[in-house]
Amino acid sequence: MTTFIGKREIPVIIVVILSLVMIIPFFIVVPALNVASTEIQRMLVPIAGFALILGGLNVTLRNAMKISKRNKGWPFSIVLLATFIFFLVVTLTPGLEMLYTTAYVTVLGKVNEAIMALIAVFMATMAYRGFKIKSFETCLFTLSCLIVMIANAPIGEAVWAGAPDVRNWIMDYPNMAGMRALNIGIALGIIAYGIRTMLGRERIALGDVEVKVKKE
Amino acid sequence: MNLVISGRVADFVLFLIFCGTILALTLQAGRGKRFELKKRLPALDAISEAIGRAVEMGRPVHYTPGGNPLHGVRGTHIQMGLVICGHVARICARLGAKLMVSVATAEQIPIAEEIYRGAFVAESRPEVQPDVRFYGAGDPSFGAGCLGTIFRERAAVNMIIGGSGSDFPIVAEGAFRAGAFQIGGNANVFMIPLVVAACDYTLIGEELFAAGAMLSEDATQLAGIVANDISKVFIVAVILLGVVLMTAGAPIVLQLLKL
Amino acid sequence: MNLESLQRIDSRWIFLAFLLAVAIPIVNPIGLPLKISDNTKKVYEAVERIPDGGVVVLTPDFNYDNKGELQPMMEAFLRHLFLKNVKVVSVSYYGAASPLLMEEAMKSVGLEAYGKKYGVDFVNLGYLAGDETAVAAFGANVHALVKVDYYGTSISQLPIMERLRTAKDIDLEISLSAGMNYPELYLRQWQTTYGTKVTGGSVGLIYAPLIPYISSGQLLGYLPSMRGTAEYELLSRRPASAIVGMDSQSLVHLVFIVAIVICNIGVLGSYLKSRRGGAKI
Amino acid sequence: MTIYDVLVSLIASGLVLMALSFLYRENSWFTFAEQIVVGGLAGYGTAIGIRQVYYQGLTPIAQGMSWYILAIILGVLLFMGFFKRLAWWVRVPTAVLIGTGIGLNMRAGIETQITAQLIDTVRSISTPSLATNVNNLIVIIGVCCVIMFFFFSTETKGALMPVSRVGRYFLMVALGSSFAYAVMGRTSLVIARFQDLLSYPNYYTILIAALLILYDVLRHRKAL
Repeated sequence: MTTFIGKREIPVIIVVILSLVMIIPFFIVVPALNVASTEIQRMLVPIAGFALILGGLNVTLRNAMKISKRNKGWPFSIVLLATFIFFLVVTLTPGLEMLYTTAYVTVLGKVNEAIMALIAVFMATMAYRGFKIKSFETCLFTLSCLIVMIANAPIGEAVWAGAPDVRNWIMDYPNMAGMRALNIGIALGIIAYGIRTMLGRERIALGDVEVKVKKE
Repeated sequence: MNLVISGRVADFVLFLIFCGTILALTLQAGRGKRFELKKRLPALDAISEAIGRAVEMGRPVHYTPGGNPLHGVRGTHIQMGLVICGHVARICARLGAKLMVSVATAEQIPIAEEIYRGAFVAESRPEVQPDVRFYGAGDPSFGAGCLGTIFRERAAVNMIIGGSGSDFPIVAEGAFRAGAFQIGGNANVFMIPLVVAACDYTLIGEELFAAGAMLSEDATQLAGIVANDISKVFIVAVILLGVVLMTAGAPIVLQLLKL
Repeated sequence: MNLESLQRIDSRWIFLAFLLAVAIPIVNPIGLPLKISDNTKKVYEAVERIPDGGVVVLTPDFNYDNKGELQPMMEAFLRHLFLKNVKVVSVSYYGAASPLLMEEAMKSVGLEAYGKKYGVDFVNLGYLAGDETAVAAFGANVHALVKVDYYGTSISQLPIMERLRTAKDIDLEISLSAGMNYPELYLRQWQTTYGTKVTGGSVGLIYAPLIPYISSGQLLGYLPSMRGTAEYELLSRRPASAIVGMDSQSLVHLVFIVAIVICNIGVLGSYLKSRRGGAKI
Repeated sequence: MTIYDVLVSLIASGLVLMALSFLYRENSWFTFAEQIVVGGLAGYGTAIGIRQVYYQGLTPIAQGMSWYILAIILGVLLFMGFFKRLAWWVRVPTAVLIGTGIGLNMRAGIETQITAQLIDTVRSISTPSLATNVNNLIVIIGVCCVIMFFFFSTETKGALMPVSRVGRYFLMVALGSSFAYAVMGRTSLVIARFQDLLSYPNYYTILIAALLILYDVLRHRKAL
């Protein structure tokens, strides 16, 4: 234990104070802390706003660098920068609401949805590669997935009338039991991690990479 | 006068028990008691192995802690992702691998750069500039950006450890197509099934939180994991006791938990 | 034939099968049968049981990422609600994009087609920042929290808002949610305090964890994703995009099932080969 | 439909197809769409960030809530990463975010993830209905075994071995069935996209895309 408060302890002290301010009013009646915890959460909004600006700066700088160095694929960076400026201006300038709606809702919204749609398609190959029966465990993994899929497909009920009942049973009992225990474990893990950080033992997330890494 | 908010008495007592166990064991470890974990997580051994292979192939390593705000509902998952990122960065620095870190939310950028720089400095390679990439706020742009990066840079290893959300399948598929070895870690119950289906090695649920302590090999951190094991035995005991009493017609434990 | 190679089909064939399974029923609807579940009936009855002239709060808590799943659901609810004599108040706690989605839904449903008027039968209050605190404040006193609607009109000029002062006045809360905490927010803030009835629907990903709330009766049924929407459209006899989508859903699930089965035939193939050859896998 | 609408619609569906073209193979069209999405969302995000700082950071200060100056200072500290000698200071705002996150996660975890779950797990196995008894028993065994599966401090052998194994079985069933539920939701997004793509005038773009892919397939076949 260090006896003095150095530069390295400042982040840890901040973490301790803030997490206690969040936790204590959740359990104990302390009106003042309650107000403080909601107020702090509201104050995080402008901080997150600054972070978003920083993000924009990061993206533009990296791509500007790419263009100036004529790195591979630099013309694409011009496209990116143009889109960036266009959306920045259109969103902020008053009086451009029509253009904003067209650009954001009609065009960008649809492309976003298309990227999200890729997820579903990729899940097909993920299922194709991931559900290989090689042991009893993978057999359970695959079979439970297949049964629930058959029951979820509208056509499945026409083929096997009992499928929804089996699915409901799986979801209500074994699935719930498994998920519940996972949740309990995760909550315990979070508590352990939180205390580790509050005691100043786990400092990597605070930017301090000075722990012993195991040797091969 | 009520001191503890009504309806949260049981929560508070349980919270104190769990925290107390962890604190007690951590103090013991601080006094020099050794704690050892017997169970190995294969995914952790796979990390340095995979990075070694990436160096042999001369291809980069891609790491992402996933996309959620640090202070949000799954903030600790991301923080854990950053912690493991620190360990991964050190291994990369030691073995001489090129590391790319993609972050999904903007407030992770500065701290990820700090961790990246710190890890390379700690392994006496201060000349390496942090390679932290950000692709705009939002799952679609993060997914698309990651996909492009992994594919164009031909990453040999892809690690998605932390709290990735719906962008996970896109990143995982991109990595598969680029022929990358995948290590996934997640504590988001909705995403764990996909992680298990897609990755070669996985850290699911509590394993994610234990992994940081295991990688550090710090006795005081390991003590927390051991303490959690004691808490688990306690929880199972509470459940079993409750069930026995309930079956005998006395729902005492249930009433206590609802306090 | 070499069964083993079935494990290594080029993923592009799977993508193609997937896309065809989606596209064919859209061009040429098949009309596969659909059984209506009790859960959907519960939601339908909850809406049917709203008293004449009652107030419904509809909360679209999703954005463009989940539009495909929840927009048809929102439209199905609106079509059903406008057939009845109820006041619909739309407000979102999720994000700035949600009111825009509401606007789009109104465009496709058409307020005039049902003889309803904006400000009298329907109002869009836009997005309220602050998550749980905002939900609690809205429940305690709507007029203290909200001053203007989405279009900047003062709510004192909107006759519909005279009917809605606190969460006690809400006859039914319909939550369309892309995140698990949203229905929980309304249960915690409105139901426990004011006894508000809560129903709605969510994306498929978060549906399973909500099942306990349905079985305990806190949620009056809850629609899972497009499947629930299709059943709801069928029940309210207003078929729209979700029913057409259900054919695609069926075929897509079939593609998944066939892909998994084919891969496992491949696994069986390599197992048989290793037994015949005496080599280890 | 006016010409303007048709044009906007064609641009949107063109970009959608470019994004989907990754399914065929990595190509420049996809990279183009990717840059548009990244640039667009980054620009939009920056605009939102400026608005957040203005309305939720500077406006409260103007209204007399002077403690919001602290939030502004913390926000500015995030930019210190650009200056090598001051880079250390980014840890301060990050610590604020991390501290809040830890506090919120710990308190949410204990209530929703532990106590509420325990309450529902403590069930009677002597109800009049045999089926309920069996099902309740399954839940109890499942929860206990999966909890013990995540046990790190001792080796899984002896009495712990069967418990841990049963826990693993339960976990596998749970994960498999959850996967199936995720499929249903995500597919709706593809369906919505295609309903859009297959309507007037967007199907013309599909035709063009199909021709491009066909050309690419034939070209590569010749090369083989």
